[in-house]
Amino acid sequence: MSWIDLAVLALLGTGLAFYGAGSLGLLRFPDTASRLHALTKADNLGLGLVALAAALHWGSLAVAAKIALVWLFAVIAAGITSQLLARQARLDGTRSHPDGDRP
Amino acid sequence: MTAAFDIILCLLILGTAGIALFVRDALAAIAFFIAFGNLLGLAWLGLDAVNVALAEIALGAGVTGVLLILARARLLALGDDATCADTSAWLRVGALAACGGFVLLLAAAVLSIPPESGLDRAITPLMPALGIENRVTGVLLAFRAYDTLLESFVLLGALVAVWSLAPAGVWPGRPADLGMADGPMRRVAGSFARFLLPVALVMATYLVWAGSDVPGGAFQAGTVLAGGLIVSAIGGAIGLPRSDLPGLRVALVLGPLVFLLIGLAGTGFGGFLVYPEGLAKAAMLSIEYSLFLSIGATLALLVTGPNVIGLADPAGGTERKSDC
Amino acid sequence: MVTGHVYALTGAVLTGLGLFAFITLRHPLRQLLAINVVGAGIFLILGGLGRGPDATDPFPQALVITGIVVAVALTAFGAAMIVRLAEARAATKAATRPDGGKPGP
Amino acid sequence: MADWFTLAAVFLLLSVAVALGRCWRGPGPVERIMAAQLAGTGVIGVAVVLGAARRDAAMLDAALIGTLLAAVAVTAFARSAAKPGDRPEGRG
Amino acid sequence: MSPLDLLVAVPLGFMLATLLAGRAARWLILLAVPAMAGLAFWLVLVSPDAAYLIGHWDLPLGILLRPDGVARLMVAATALVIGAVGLHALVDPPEKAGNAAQAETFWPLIYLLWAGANAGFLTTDLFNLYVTLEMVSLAAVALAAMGSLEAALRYFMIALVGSLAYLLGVALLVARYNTVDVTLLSQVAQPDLATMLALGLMTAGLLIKAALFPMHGWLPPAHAAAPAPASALLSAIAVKLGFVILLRLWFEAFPAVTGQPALHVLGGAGALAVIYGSVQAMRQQRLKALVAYSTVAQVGYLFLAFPLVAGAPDPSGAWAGMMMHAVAHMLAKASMFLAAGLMLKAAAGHRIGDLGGLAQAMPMTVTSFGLAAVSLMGLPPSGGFTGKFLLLNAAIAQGAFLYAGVMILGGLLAAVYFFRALSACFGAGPAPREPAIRGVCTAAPLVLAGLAIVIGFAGSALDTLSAIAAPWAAPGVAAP
Repeated sequence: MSWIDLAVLALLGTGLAFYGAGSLGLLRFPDTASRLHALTKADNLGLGLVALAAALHWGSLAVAAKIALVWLFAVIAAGITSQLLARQARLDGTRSHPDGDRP
Repeated sequence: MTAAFDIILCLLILGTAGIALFVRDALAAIAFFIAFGNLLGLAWLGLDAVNVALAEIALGAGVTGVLLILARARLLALGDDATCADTSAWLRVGALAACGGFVLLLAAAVLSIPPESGLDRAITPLMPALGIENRVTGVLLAFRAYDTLLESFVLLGALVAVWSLAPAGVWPGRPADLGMADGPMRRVAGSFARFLLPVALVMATYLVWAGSDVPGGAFQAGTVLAGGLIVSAIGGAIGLPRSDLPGLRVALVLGPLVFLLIGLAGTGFGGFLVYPEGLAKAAMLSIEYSLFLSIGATLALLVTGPNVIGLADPAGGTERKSDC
Repeated sequence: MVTGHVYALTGAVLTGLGLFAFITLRHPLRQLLAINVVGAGIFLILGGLGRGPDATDPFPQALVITGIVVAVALTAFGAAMIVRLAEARAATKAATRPDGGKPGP
Repeated sequence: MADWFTLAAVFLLLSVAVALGRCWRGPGPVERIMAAQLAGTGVIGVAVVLGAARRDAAMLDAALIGTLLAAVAVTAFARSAAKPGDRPEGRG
Repeated sequence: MSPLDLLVAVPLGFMLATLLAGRAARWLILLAVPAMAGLAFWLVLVSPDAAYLIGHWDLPLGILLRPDGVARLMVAATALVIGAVGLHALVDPPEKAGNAAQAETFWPLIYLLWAGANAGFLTTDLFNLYVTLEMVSLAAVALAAMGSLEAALRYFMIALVGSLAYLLGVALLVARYNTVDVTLLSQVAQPDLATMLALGLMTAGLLIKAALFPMHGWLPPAHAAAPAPASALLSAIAVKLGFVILLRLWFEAFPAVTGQPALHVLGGAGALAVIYGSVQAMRQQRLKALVAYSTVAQVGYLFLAFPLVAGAPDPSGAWAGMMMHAVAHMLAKASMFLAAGLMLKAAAGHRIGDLGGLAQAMPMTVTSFGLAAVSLMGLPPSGGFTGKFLLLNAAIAQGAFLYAGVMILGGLLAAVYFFRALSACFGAGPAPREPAIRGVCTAAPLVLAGLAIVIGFAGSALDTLSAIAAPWAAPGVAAP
């Protein structure tokens, strides 16, 4: 097992840990805002580390660029969606009845 | 290890499908349906069928999901929350028995057939003549181009069928506005759209180009384009066109028309849908590039639905022109 | 058990699950969802049984792609019909109300 | 090495399952959408890892398309979650 | 150049042209009718070895198009029906008053239906048939939705289930035999579990599409509520595609798998359909519902013929009778729906009792209705008579007196319910509204009904035509 392989394993493990933490956070945290927090962590860091591991393992620049693109897209999409969802959560919060009612 | 992956994935697929079907809240059902579609995409990756995985993730999960979300929102605005009324216990017991028996029979039939890639042997020797590497594209655009031709007309026909549902007095109007109702959210979605639309266009072009040799193709690419267009409509970056706009009609018709004309031109080389020697790849690429534009436009309009007088905002929904 | 059979059996169960949901669910949007699940199950059977030792047969793959496109087209039309029907019903209900139906400005 | 990546894929699938648990429990639409989004990211992770395990770069295209359309779906969700009472405040 | 692909490509081209032409789209039918009539005529005359593989890709990969007797008859009848309905709709707009969307989309939809039906009749590829089935269903549901959205949604859901059952069968066959071509399957089919399940699923799905009792529930509301030209197309064509695919499956691909008991299940369901549809038709108060239930009964005859064809020592008579009946029903039922639409426009209401006085006000239209009824009842001389006569002959020759009795009973019941409608037209009633109807509108049903009668005289020609490359004649002759 070479140094690169070890690095790949380390990155993979850390990435998976972030994923797991994000999922557990989403499951366990008490309120919407902190759950959103958990979500963005997992999105950006977990996927980033896993993607880095995959790129290292592949060892090809073209593929690494593509993997970087996947990560970039995911980060941008996560940023947008968390903005939208935060706004939505605030709108919901200002109403007296959070869900399921209609004017 | 691979077997563990396969089995866990299949269990997850079954679980998400069950929840998507039987959860009470319609929004949760759709969310689970999308997750189900994405997991199915993984199943296709697990089967090394990347072409199908792309189609499933893009069309089965993506476009169908957005479609259902918007349909549910419209129903909700009308006071229909799409939860299911309980049916009688007898019906459920009877259906359970019938479906259970059916599954057992089907499973027995499935197990009696050994999995094999039998037609691969027939396809591989024919590929060099086409000048492309992707065998699925070969099947779609050469060996069974006729199916694909008819299929592109099914897609167009579905849009015509959706148009035919427009109530009296709104033709040729616009579909209901997709724009975000809330101002700040609209701005966020708008800036996202201005980023996504060009990206989607580049990516779709890449998918068509790559589709000759590696997984990709017109349908997957068209879906990516449709995704970009839908986000743009939600963010207000583009307005929805009038249904009788000549440019729109040309965009919708272009792909099927080019496909049909190339097919008919084949008559000069020996028969319908015969590609001239050496030009097979060029013919297929022309079909795919025109098809992907039409598919993108068609899918985007299919998602937006028929022209409508919104009950919530009479008249405004159909005629308001969205601005940038 | 071969990989192909695992996925094909999953497809068979999905088909039955979707069928059961189609029979027992009454809302048309839910039925549309059930039909999509049945379709996905059928595609999975096609793909699973086309799985060779090291590759999946491109022929069923192409059939599945065609099938997915047709399914999306029909789902879109079905969803449009469901929404239009609900709107038409709401409009008739509103028209029978004394105030003429249209919500105020 | 490929086995490690497959193992990672299995782990990611399990974390997707956990996220879906939140999606099931709700309670509000925002939670459900968030959980669906996380499940989507998990699926993308699986696609990347699976691509690495099988050395198939085309699987990355699946991941790319997945991110793109997941974003479209979440945008549509956010639009539809807005109640009919919310009128536009300042347009254009 | 071959009529086999042009018969599909030309209507598709017209569909695109209507989408580009906007409001002028309706006039394109004036070009389409002669073009398609010419192509259909060409197909009828083309030599049987004109069958060819699209793109020259060999089976099992490619798709075989084949001009057998069934395809020739059905394509020609389709051209007649859609041509007449199209010209009718050109003069008498099919849409609900003031609905411009329906007025515009009607045209691309009928071209889609036309292309789908032709493609389905000509191909021998079961997956290709799935795509054509969906083309036809899509157009049919959209046309039905122009009348009643509710009935159309029901039709749509049940048709989707039918399609999926068919597709599941195709999936099992692909996996089992690595081919979906009927001509190849006929050589390799084994009566094992997968094949039987596939055949059962496909048959069930297609019976839904063909509306055979007890899977007919969706048909009467959808067909009765649709605008008259749409009803004509639905009853004449959409239902027949399922029937044709079943012919391909039961008599060509899987004769080794289907046994006598299974054939009698189909035949029995057909017999029940004849009786149930007739009784229901007698009980209807609305004219179009009566005509729609008559379709349920007439579809029954098509399946009642299955055991008769399979059981006959020389199937040519029963086969010709079945095909003759199918063609006569297409022409007569299209004519009847068009005539009924005209009559209801002039009548005071939609009930049969409201038809009084119409015989004086619109004699030609009532004549068309009467002629179509003659063929549907099976009175001589008419296509319906020849078809039923041949089937009756086969039934008696085989000693299948139950089927023979059902056929005779069905004819009598049809006479009862059609005479009820006709006698209402001759009865006194409130003065009908001004029948502001132009010549083409009256002519279209009259021509179709006249043809339904006339083909009764062309019995032997149609007999020869229906026998071309028939599965029982010389197996494997169609493969190039």
